[in-house]
Amino acid sequence: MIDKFVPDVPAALAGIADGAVILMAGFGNGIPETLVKGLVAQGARNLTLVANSGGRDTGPTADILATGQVDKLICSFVRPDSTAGRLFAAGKLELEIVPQGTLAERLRAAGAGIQAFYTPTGADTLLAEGRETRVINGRNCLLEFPLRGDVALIDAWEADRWGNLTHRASARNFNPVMAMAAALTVVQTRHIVPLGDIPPANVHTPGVFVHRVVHVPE
Amino acid sequence: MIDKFVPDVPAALAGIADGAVILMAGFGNGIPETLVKGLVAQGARNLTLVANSGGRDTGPTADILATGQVDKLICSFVRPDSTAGRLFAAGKLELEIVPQGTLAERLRAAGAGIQAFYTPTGADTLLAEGRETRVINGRNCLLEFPLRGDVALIDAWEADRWGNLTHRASARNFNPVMAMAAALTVVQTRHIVPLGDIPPANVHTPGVFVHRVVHVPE
Amino acid sequence: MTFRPLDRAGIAARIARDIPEGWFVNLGIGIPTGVSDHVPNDREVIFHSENGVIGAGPAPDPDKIDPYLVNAGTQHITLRTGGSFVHHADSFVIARGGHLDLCVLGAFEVAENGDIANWARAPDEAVKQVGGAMDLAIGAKRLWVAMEHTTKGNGGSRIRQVCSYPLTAKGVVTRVYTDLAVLGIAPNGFLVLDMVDGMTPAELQDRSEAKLHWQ
Amino acid sequence: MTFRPLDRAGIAARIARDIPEGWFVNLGIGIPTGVSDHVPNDREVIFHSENGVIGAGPAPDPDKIDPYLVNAGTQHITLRTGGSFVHHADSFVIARGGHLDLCVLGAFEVAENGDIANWARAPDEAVKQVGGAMDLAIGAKRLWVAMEHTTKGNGGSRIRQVCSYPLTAKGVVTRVYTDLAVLGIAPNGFLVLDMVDGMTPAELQDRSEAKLHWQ
Repeated sequence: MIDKFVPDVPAALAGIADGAVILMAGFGNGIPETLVKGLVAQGARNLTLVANSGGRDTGPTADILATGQVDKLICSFVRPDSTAGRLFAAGKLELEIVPQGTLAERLRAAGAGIQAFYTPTGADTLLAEGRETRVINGRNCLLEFPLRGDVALIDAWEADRWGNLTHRASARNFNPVMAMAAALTVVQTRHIVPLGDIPPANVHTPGVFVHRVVHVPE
Repeated sequence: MIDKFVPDVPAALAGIADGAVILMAGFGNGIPETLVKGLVAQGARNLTLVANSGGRDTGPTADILATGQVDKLICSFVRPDSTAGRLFAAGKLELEIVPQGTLAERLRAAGAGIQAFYTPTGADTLLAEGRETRVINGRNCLLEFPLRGDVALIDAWEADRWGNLTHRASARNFNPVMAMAAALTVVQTRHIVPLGDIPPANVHTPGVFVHRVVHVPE
Repeated sequence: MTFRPLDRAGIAARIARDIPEGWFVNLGIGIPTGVSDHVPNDREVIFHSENGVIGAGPAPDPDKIDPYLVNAGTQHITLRTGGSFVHHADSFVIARGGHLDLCVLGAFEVAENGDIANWARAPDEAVKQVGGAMDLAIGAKRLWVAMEHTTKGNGGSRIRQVCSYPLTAKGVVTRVYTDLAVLGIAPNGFLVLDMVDGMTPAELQDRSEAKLHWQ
Repeated sequence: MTFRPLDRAGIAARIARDIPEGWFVNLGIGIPTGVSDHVPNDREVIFHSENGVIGAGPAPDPDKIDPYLVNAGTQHITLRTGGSFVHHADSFVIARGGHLDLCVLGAFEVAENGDIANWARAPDEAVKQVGGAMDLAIGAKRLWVAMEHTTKGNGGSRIRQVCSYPLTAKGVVTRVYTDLAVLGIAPNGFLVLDMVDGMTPAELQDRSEAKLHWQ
């Protein structure tokens, strides 16, 4: 019997190695907060963190950045006045800023086996300096490569034992996209449901992209 | 009030011009059969038809090919013993064969504003002859370009007046992907539902991709 | 008679006037966020938010907040009847694939060729606050900019021959709404479409670094 | 003792034996389609179909056919509890993105470097029947081939030093199941993993154009 549930957060995060690339979903909500706390406790170091933003002074992103576990942050924006902004200013954090749509698309490309793609986003800007570009149908485009994670930390509303997930309202955001882009996809879910409970046409993240699920009730 | 419903099939297909690129969804089911019949009646010529396959001797694809309206067929396979196969053999139909996953991805790229992408599919095969390739991370890849339609013909199970759609079971197939890839997306739906009836988290094709909807009860 | 500049809400209201029913619209942070407040409820305009919200509605009553529903500014919102949710990659299919009838962004500067600069005031701060602006700027059918005509400090014009700040995207702006005027982008540069009451062509040109054109 | 070749169902059953619980598997048309019939119900293997079906189940009773539910061969199927539907692009995210533990395809020929030819017997017919084979061949974690060891006509071997038919993909096959043997692909070529009862190494080599290796 396939059963992707694990008993607790340490089991969910077991084996995450130093140097891993961690995809952390969420955008205002849908953040896997308990898993991020678990990663702080787990203690892996020299991590690369991929997230939509660098966060603020408190909250999951700030918390894990403050431990010094993260060497590099890949995200679409960093507030200068935030833990991430100050660590960068102090030379303690490497930053790679990626436009938000390109970030989502690079994650999807990793999940989809696309080896590279051309997008007009960011062409003719400072982000294009020193990068490969190409004019296609009269539009200047940047060549972008997939962004693959070793581990994705995912938030869900419901999960079944095959790892099928739903996400609630705008808490969906990066969750389905990051789930498909990592070698190990770990989910925290508010609710556990029996197999078959989620209507087959309304699974938001199919279990094929999910490896471990831990129940984190509200 | 936004209202994408049109009274009948001629109204749904009004304005389709000679030479148009027509995306026809479906794979065994989920084929917009009534719209295809309507396109035969409408009579636009010199069309390029994009579909998963060349069909058989009967059915929507064979029917429209048999009229001579279609100059070129872009699809993932053609049975030699079919209307499409015989028209090709007789020099009356141009063929472009695209691997099925690349076909889906090229359609999505058109919908997503991706200007080109690299995929290993088809590299090192006859389909790569004379084409641009590139080795990325040790894998030989083909450069593929978006496949945009002037018109997409779409099948749905339910539709509301904003054009939000659901598709039933495996009848989903190419429908959401082609809906996003055309300048004019025309839908035939089995059921009309009030706005708000489809749960917001379970819309399969958002109305933003849909322009006209015609009710075709079973 | 002296002219009366619009305040920020006034700019937002002026933009709202020009958005017809049925448009699918993304509003950036700053002045643009206020645009939806000025679209009457019976004119159906569908607002998109980058985090996957289609049909974003106004802020909820404080006792009706859904913690799972925010907009791209992470403010609590409601969902209109008929709205739906998609994931982030699909949300940017909408933004980048030409499916938005309109995106309204704030900006530091707009140039007469349609260049927009809205994410950094200097190259050395440039690598930090991009967000979704570059995606929206290249992807929408129409890009309107909402900003004050001149800077607060020295009164320098934001209506430029060439942008002095790092670009967000090149040649994409189709219209500019300021506190003083509405400008289109024509092949030969800025085209004045409207001015606030009491404004004269000479006074508007005086506050614009780029040459203005009249029809 | 003479050897007894497997029939097509026998090849399918032999493959099924090697698929562990929990694998996510795509089955091509031909011999592979039969593999699922030989996976016992209590061993949970999830079958994927290119047209967006995750968790494809066996054919329904004739009176319980759902016309909206077919597999990639457009045959009526059922959906297992826990199964789900995705659209075609997402379905090929699964196929091309490395999410299939296994794909089983039929083939005309396999070469000792893992090349597979399964879509055309000659270049001039080559541009017609690709379907999803090229996507599946490059995308799955493991690609197993199910085919007869030799051709029906002249008994020529399908186990080749170099494929003589147009390739589907280069260097991707990890295992070959024939009516006579199970072969792995090792750095130096075909490695015999199993043979049918009564088969001898010499007889198997005799039916193989490529050199076989034994551990």
